[in-house]
Amino acid sequence: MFRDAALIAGKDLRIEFRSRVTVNQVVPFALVVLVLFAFALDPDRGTLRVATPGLFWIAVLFTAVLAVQRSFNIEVADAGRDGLRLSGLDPAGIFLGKAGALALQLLALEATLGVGVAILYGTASDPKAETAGVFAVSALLVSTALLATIGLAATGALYGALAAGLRVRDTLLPLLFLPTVSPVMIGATRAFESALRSGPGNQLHEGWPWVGLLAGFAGLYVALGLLAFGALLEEA
Amino acid sequence: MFRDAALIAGKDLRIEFRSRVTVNQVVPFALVVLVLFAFALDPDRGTLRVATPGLFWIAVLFTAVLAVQRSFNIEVADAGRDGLRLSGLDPAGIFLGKAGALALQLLALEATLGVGVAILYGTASDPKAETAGVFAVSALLVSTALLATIGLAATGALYGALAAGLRVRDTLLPLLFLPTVSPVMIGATRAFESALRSGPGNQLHEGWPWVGLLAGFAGLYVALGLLAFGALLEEA
Amino acid sequence: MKPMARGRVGTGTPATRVLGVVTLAAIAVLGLFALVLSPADELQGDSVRLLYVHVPAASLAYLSFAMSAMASALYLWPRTRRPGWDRLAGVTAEIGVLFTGIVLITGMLWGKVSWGAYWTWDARLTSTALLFVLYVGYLAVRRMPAAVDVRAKRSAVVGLVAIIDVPIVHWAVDWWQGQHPQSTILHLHPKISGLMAFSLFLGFVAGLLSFAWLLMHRYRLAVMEDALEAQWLDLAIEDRQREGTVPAAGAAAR
Amino acid sequence: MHTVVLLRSAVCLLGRFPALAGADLTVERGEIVLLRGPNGAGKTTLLRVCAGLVPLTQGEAVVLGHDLTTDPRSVRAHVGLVGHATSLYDDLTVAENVRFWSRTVGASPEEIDAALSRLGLVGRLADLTVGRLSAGQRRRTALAVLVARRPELWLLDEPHAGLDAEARDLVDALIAEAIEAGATVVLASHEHERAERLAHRTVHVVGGRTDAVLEPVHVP
Amino acid sequence: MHTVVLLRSAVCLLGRFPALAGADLTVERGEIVLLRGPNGAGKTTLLRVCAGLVPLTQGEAVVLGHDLTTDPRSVRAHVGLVGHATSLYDDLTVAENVRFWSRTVGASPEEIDAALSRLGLVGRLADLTVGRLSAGQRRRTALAVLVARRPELWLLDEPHAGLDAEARDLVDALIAEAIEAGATVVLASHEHERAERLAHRTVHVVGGRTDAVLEPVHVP
Ligand code: HEM
Ligand SMILES: Nc1ncnc2c1ncn2[C@@H]1O[C@H](COP(=O)(O)OP(=O)(O)OP(=O)(O)O)[C@@H](O)[C@H]1O
Ligand SMILES: Nc1ncnc2c1ncn2[C@@H]1O[C@H](COP(=O)(O)OP(=O)(O)OP(=O)(O)O)[C@@H](O)[C@H]1O
Ligand SMILES: [Mg+2]
Ligand SMILES: [Mg+2]
Repeated sequence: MFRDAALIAGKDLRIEFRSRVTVNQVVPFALVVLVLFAFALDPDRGTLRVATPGLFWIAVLFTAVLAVQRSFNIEVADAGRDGLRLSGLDPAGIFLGKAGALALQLLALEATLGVGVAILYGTASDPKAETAGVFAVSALLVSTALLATIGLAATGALYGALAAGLRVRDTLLPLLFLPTVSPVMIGATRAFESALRSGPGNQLHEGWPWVGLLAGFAGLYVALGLLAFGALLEEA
Repeated sequence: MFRDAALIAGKDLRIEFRSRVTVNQVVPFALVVLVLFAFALDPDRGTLRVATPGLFWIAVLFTAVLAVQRSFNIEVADAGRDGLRLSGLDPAGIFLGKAGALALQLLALEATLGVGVAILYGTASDPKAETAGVFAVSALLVSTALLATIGLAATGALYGALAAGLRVRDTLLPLLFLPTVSPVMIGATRAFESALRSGPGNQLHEGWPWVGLLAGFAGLYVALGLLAFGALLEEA
Repeated sequence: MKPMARGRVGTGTPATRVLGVVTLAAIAVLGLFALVLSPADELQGDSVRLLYVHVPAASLAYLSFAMSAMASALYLWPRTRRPGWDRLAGVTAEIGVLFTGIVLITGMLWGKVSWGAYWTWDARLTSTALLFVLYVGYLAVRRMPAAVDVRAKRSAVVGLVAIIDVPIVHWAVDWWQGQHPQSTILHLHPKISGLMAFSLFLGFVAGLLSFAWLLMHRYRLAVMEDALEAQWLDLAIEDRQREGTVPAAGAAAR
Repeated sequence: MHTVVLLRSAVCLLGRFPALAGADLTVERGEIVLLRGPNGAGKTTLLRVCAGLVPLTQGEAVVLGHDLTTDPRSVRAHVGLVGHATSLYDDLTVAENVRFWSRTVGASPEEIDAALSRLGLVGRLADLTVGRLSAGQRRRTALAVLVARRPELWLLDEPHAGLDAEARDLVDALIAEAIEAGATVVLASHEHERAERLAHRTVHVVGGRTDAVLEPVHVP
Repeated sequence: MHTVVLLRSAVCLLGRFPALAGADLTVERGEIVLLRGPNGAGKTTLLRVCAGLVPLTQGEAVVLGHDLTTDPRSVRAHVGLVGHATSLYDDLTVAENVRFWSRTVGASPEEIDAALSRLGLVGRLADLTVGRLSAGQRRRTALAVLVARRPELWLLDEPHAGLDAEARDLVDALIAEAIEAGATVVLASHEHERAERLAHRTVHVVGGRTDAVLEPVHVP
């Protein structure tokens, strides 16, 4: 199973490396989204400052949709998913591979985006870091990002495979994907808030329950994916 | 030219009618986007109320991307755009047709979304309407929506044709489209704000200059489309 | 696919007809109690009467989705795989969406009356909205054309995904609100008078009855659809086989 | 105008690869010219150049009296190309597709119906969305579009591929009729026996170059 | 296991259309069976059913000893299908594609290189991304995957289409070798002369049904 996963992930990353789509287009897209938000809720109301974590994650969500679309559009090139189904690869392995490659790309994306946010919205200059040890803060941030990403990737791989069979995939995917992952966004947003924003009723430790939630989400959907991916690969 | 436009638009709308993609998936997607924002900026900070117009237009923008993707994915089915290029149709006509069909779908979408916003974010119960005549307000709203939509559709058709040639279209399109139409979003947002939100320094008449901006944008991109579409249809 | 429903014209049976009558009666009684007998609430006045529809509807929505998820799981499990489970999953999901819609509408009306806004981003409201969207998506997937069992498997997976999401969303949203305490619903909890309690109880009864009634009819309908499918299939196969004798595709011309 | 296609030392870069490297081709009105050659020789590219779909990098190309380097667009409406891939809308039915693609050049409803029935796309098939067609039925639909459009220059890339025996003969008949009607046909094919029986003249394409081999022209 | 494919009164619904309407097919190990029939008869569907890609609506199907209705998945790894469309990644090179698709069944690097060179996919071509290939080169790549995978059951849907003369002969040779190596071949084709020269037995497919016509088996 893991051998298969490695095979698939390697292939996906090679294609990404070849075509540079994520690097050249998906990441810039995410930045565009951020800027758009900046316009939409115009800064002078201080909205941005307050809502930064939420905006960060919403940007990640939308970008994840693109990444998933891309990841499965390469699979339905010509003969649809016949290739994968005749490949003799373990569906669970395929799932892990696709999700893994997705997760890596999303992580790269979040890193870039994080920098972008820090610069655009100037969250970097937050006193919180000083008050409650840089380490504690970054620990919370990193574990949040990691678990959230796993959740997103797993869900994305599941729905990507489902939608890939259908001609309406480009519209169906976001419709299914976004509501499902909304808990991820809530959890990650709250965790980031309690990590980044000072103020009473917003202590660092309050972030960890949310991390727990994210872990639960990720665990459940990875498990479901391992079990159910085969069924989704079937002919549409 | 207009005969060609009618031919194309008719075809697009027929396909939409056949597959019901916009109705069944794009519109729900837009609503999902709204709900997501509600999560991202949590309500008790009053952010939502403040930012409603901006969020409405952001949602429209993202949904427009989906609509454009869909509208050109049907063109690149198998032999790419060879068909259109051999069709002998006037490129300007093709442009008008695609843009027209897009505009119609977007308008339908905005109507739905408008209702959704009014309910979800409770803009409906805004005193403004009373203070400054319902008619004046709705006039501003409608003309804003109309012009903004034309601008979006024109830009969408342009970039759609451009991206349609490339295998990376799903990721390239939003990257090009969203920044270009950000003026539309700003203009429309401001116009809506001055239409919907009371308060000093925010009079109704202040909305109209923005409408002017939108008109300019729409005009420019329609003109550009009429001139440049042929070039974009050429081999990518 | 068994041609059991062959010849039958309706989805009604004596049983369901009785059930239907009882249901209508219960609804009537509920109307009587809810609108006439039960007192108006001192806090909310007459709007409180929505409660008798609102709350039962919500509980029944939950029930339906739970059933749908269970049926999906049973279908996915190879041992227990029967077309019936797929049917049940679809039917209950539809009913669940219906009830959720009722909750939303009554809730929004109620909110308009007592909060002055159709919608606030209260925990429960939000989670309900998401529930609604999730299952609309599920139904969308069910509509996607495919071979019967393929579609069944596919939608079963989506059904499970959805149900997993429900409690998570609930927690998430509740905690979230918990962090910024601002309860809209709790303060609307008056001490319910006996008569109101009874009306609410009636509401549950009526709801449950109508649920059962809907379920039976809708399920039979699904069965009959499949049966018709079976009959139709035979004809279609004959047509297809005849293609040979009438020279196929090409020669139809000339 | 007597010479329909005139390519002189045409060079065509696809990406960075010269798919055509100095190809010459002259086709007179009313001719049936067969392009044959190994895979990757440049036949498809040559046909797409003639259709004005791919710009030349070097050399000159005149088709139907229009210079392709200056105005390819005025050529395209008069050219019909049936290639490896077909440009049909999967969500529209066969009839709707043929109608749409031939209306663009102003074909009459009668012509369209005639084309459909000629290709045997009647009854169930006519109302089937193209996405559901079998390989051969798809090719038939593409050919029906061609017939309904009645272009002056037919460019056929392996027109027989995927068609059943009877439809293959039909294609030959259609080509003959097109010639009758004053059209010109250039086709690429790997089924030599059949194709050479059909063609007046064979042009060998190898490595992006052409060397015309004159053969006894059995004029129709 | 002696009988490789066993279909009994197989009915297969595509959408709401019975593409197969009671098809029977029996193929013994080592046979070359040709499916022929008009466009839309159901040949492709039949092949896809044998590959376990399309579920049956009625009837029974046993392939390579596995019941397709219960576990299609265990069949798939052992069949090789080359259809109208090829499942190759446009962004990967020819070599990378063949390597990926055959590694999944554990082919050795030697086998892979052998397959590539056998199909003439060497030098420039091997490192060309598949998206840039010509029609025939694409088919060759798909065949190379097949050769490298060495499946027990070859399902070929119009294997000669789009290939040049030399490659056509190569296909015949490959099929013969596959039989030597103990594989079984079912192919659908419209090029009857060639295909029937190749096949041991022809099965006529019409209107979703099959009627096997035994012909003198000229064993290789
Ligand atoms: C769109 C608006 C609303 C939605 C979506 C909504 C949703 C729900 C749901 C899902 C439940 C069931 C909770 C459970 O059993 O776990 C519920 C219960 C209830 N709702 Fe609403 N509601 C809305 C508006 C309101 C309003 C405006 C009021 C009163 C002013 C209200 C009062 C109640 C009460 C009293 C209960 C039962 C007590 C309880 O279960 O906590 N709801 N609502
Ligand atoms: N972007 C590219 N980069 C490199 N080579 C390319 C590119 N695009 C096309 N080619 C090459 O150009 C040639 C295209 O030839 P063409 O498709 O006309 O062949 P053909 O004669 O039609 O072959 P077939 O008989 O297989 O259809 C092929 O050899 C292909 O490898
Ligand atoms: N969703 C659908 N609805 C109706 N008919 C369908 C659908 N899908 C496929 N068909 C029909 O089923 C048949 C599929 O046959 P198949 O593709 O196996 O034909 P084939 O024998 O391979 O033909 P060809 O020689 O053209 O490849 C076609 O007649 C097609 O019209
Ligand atoms: Mg070619
Ligand atoms: Mg076929």
